[in-house]
Amino acid sequence: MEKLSASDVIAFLRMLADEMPTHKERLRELDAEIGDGDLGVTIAIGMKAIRDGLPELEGDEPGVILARSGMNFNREAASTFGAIFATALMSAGKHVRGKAEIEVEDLPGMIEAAASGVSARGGARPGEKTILDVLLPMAETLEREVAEGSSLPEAARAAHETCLEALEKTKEMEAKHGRGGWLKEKSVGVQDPGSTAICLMVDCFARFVSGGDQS
Amino acid sequence: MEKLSASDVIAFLRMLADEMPTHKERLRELDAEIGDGDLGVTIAIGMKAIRDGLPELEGDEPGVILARSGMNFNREAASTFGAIFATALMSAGKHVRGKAEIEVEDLPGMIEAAASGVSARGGARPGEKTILDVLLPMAETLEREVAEGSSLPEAARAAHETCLEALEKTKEMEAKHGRGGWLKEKSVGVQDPGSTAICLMVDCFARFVSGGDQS
Amino acid sequence: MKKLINDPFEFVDETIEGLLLAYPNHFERCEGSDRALKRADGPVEGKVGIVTGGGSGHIPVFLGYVGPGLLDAVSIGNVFSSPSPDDMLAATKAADSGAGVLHLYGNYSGDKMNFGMAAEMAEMEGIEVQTSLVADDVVSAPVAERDSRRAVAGLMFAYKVAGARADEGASLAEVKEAADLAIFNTRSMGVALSSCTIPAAGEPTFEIADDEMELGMGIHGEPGLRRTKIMSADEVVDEIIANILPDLPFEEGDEVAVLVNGLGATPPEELFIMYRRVVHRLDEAGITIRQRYIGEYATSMEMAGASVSLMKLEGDLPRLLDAPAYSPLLPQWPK
Amino acid sequence: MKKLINDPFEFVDETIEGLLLAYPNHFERCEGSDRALKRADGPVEGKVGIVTGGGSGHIPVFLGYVGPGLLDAVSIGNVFSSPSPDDMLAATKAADSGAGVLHLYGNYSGDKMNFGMAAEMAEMEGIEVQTSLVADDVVSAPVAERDSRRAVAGLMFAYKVAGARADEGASLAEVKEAADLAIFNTRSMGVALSSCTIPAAGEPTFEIADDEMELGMGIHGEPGLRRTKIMSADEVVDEIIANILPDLPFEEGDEVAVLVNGLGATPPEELFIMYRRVVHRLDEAGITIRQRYIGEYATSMEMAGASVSLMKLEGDLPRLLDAPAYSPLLPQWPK
Ligand SMILES: Nc1ncnc2c1ncn2[C@@H]1O[C@H](COP(=O)(O)OP(=O)(O)O)[C@@H](O)[C@H]1O
Ligand SMILES: Nc1ncnc2c1ncn2[C@@H]1O[C@H](COP(=O)(O)OP(=O)(O)O)[C@@H](O)[C@H]1O
Ligand SMILES: [Mg+2]
Ligand SMILES: [Mg+2]
Ligand SMILES: [Mg+2]
Ligand SMILES: [Mg+2]
Repeated sequence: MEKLSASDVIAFLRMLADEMPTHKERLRELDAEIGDGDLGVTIAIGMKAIRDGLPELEGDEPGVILARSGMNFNREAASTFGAIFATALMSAGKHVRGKAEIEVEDLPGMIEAAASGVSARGGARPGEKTILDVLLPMAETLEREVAEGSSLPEAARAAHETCLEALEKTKEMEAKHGRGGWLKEKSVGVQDPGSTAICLMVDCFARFVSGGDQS
Repeated sequence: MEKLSASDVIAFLRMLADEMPTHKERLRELDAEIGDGDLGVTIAIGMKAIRDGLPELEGDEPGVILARSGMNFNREAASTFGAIFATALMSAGKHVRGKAEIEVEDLPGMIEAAASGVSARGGARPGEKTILDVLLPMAETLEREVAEGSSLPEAARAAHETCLEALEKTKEMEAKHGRGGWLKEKSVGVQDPGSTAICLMVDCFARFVSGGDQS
Repeated sequence: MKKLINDPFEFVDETIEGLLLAYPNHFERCEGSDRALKRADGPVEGKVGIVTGGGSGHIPVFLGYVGPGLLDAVSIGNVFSSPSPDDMLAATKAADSGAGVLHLYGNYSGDKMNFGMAAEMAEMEGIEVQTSLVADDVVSAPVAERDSRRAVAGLMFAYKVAGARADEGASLAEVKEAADLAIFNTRSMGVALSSCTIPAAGEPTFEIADDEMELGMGIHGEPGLRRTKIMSADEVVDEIIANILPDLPFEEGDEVAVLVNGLGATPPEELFIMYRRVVHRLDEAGITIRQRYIGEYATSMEMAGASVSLMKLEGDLPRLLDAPAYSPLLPQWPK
Repeated sequence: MKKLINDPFEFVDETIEGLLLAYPNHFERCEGSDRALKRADGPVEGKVGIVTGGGSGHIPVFLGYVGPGLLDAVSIGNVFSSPSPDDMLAATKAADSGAGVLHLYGNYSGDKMNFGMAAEMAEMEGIEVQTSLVADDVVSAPVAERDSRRAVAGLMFAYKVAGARADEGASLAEVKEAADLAIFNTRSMGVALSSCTIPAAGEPTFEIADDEMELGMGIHGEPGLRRTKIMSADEVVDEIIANILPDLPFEEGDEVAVLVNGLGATPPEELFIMYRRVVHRLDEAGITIRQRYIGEYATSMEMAGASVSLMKLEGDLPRLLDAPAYSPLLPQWPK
């Protein structure tokens, strides 16, 4: 797959919505360790909301589909993650406003837009154990991949690899935001639950654009 | 020991009050199975109340010491067992009113008096899984022992043996009173907690009058 | 033992100490007893006194029902054990203003025997005493043996009704009549999901697997109807309603008051989920809910579980339920 | 999971259904939202509206504080998760009678972000919105970082005070000022003995051994100060008081209101035992208790544990605490 049409975006979101709830228990556990244990439930409910909202988005352009799906997630599963994730999707969607297809060249800007939206919404800066810590490295990787002329599947897989490495680094970070922030140094050692969810999504995206489940 | 003077009765009650709380857990368990699990605590608190009341009873006659001790038990550990046990001690005490010493010949009448007091207080009849089911057989045994000219230690040991046999028989009985009564046939199989407590007391008495711990 | 306590044998006395420190204008000790409390403004001249009592571990039962429009004095036993006749007598004297005293308590043999002795003593001292026993738990005995049933959360209805009737200046016989009507018209059944622990016993009263519940269990952990795998809230309510309705019976066209009572650990959210189903079931049966109480009105320490009680509303009962009453240990009366 | 529920994903909606069936004269849905409730008699003409909201699982927090003398509308999230901006907006509109709306809620990032979006939208629709955040838990951050502290049971004081001030006809700025004074003067700390379970998660949020407790745990099971062997009630209170007093600080001669709050499974008896010790400690410190609240004012489902909150009484606070207020989900206000 070299470009994502509106119906590709819908197909991807459907795949994502089917897959993510299977990680509910893992996300619950991570969030229970340094938060309140609701992230698994949030993902399960929010992804169902995205799925339920897709039929109504049939006919919209890719950016709108992403933005609306983010709002759908947070409407049913509002939460810190919900607000952050909705903001990310809305910012990414805005970045491709008016376009009928998403191309590999759009990806770096979309992720950068998501990152700055998230930062504006929640006030987080890099190194504070939030999803920013996977978004920003991915944006860099994607920029390099595009500069090197990589295909969409190649770029997506590279982004996923970066995401995993970045996720690993969140373990050593001390949380400053949300519930983890009350833990201070005790939050060190556990990988960031929200970033874990993002990595699982990027993995799903990489497999989607590679045209099959090759995980 | 052939007779119990007032100070013997006090010494016995002190031994009883020291010993009975060691059976707290066993009595709790039995009562939890067919009741509410408080009998162990009741015995522990009630026996402490008996012990604490003994100094004030110094100088009283045996019957008064018994009756007052029953009231002391139920003042601090009121309960079904408390009311029944206080009634038993008051009735037995009344039976030897005015006597300076308790002799073996007094025992059958004391236990009979206790049994009829208990029956009047709680309305139980033989075979209904209450302490009546150990008191009545003991009264019979004691009568026979006295007729046969047994010594006080002999009679007490015989009473204890009867008590154990009678206790065993309470297993097969269906409770009709107190909390066990709500269990109906489900109360069958478990020995009566209150009768268990009585047996432990009679054992203590038999050892006391035999002049030492020979259990 | 997951408890915030000190010496378990001081549990009851420290509770009373805290209560008296908290509400010195509401509660006072009764003369001559450490285990009996009265309304600080009682006895109320000319009013029939109402006395209750029972084992500790059920707050707001029993002492939480002392107050204006409710009861006058209470005697307090050890956890799950009867108070002593002395304490009951002290409460009875403290409640009496000359108009006589109603002993209103749950049908438990220990309480009955000890209250019986106290009533005899009170009468010897010239106080007229009548007795009404609450016996609302339908699973504890068949309806033909209603007299041997135990009391659970239905106590609340009896207290509220008797207290209001006494407040109206009714005679002892009239107060007892109102209490007896409330008692006769009330039926309850509960379910337990976990055990409670008597502090001084130190061990849970019963064992129950993580996926089990016991239908019909009493508020001291007395075994109930049957042990089953955990059922859904709707299934539990359906079974409770199926047991309660035919027992009185409650019939199409009846008006009732409903009490959905939490035993301790069960959160209010779950009580509302249950109440929802009660409404659906009673709607189907053509029974109208006139008043509802949802919350903790009779607990069993930290037991998880709940009970449903229905009182059929006849005669004075609606008026008496709605009469003003106050105790700092109760939920706000629904308007 | 020891719960009386049906489909765990229907937990919140069935709770709301039950609540609306129970108190139709008290609660109404806000227009356009299934997850926002308002006073049935609101908005009150000319009165500043007060809106709160947050995750489910804490009854009476949050929805139980809607009522006369209290709050006007509430938005309701999933268990332990923020409500959505749409629901918050619906509540804000339903609370507004033209005098503006105070958003008064706990300092949690999810709620803050979502309420932030709702406030923006409300302002675009011409509703004046101010925000006050409750942040009373002293162990969640040092006093220098008070802005990042989380809210626990101290919410009650802020609600009661703000509600009473709005009832007096105060302006939005004045209501916010009263709420902020209550918030500034309130300090809390809790202890957890057992976990709660989010119904849809199905597993307890944290593991804790049978003989352990966690000092300073938050009301969602957020890790606290330290894990220890179970301490006696007196020791726990002593440690809480030692953490709270210097934080404001509360000093000799101060007058305070005290809240001893049960988290769910801890029985009232234990709260009174704790309150007893609070009185002893404050007596020693020369601090006078003017009003006390003992019961379940903010829960964490079936968590065992309790918290102690102190609010220093200054200015209008005593008057506002004593003002009339009503909600069927709260304990009776102590007199
Ligand atoms: N300010 C922030 N900016 C970006 N991401 C954040 C921020 N705060 C929290 N997060 C992310 O949200 C995740 C927690 O989400 P969630 O469980 O919904 O939070 P909570 O239950 O504490 O409201 C964290 O693991 C983190 O990745
Ligand atoms: N009517 C009765 N007559 C004699 N003994 C009785 C009677 N009812 C109960 N008991 C005795 O009391 C014991 C239970 O005592 P206790 O635990 O105090 O009762 P509860 O906790 O049910 O009030 C029973 O095992 C039985 O031996
Ligand atoms: Mg979380
Ligand atoms: Mg018992
Ligand atoms: Mg008992
Ligand atoms: Mg959360």
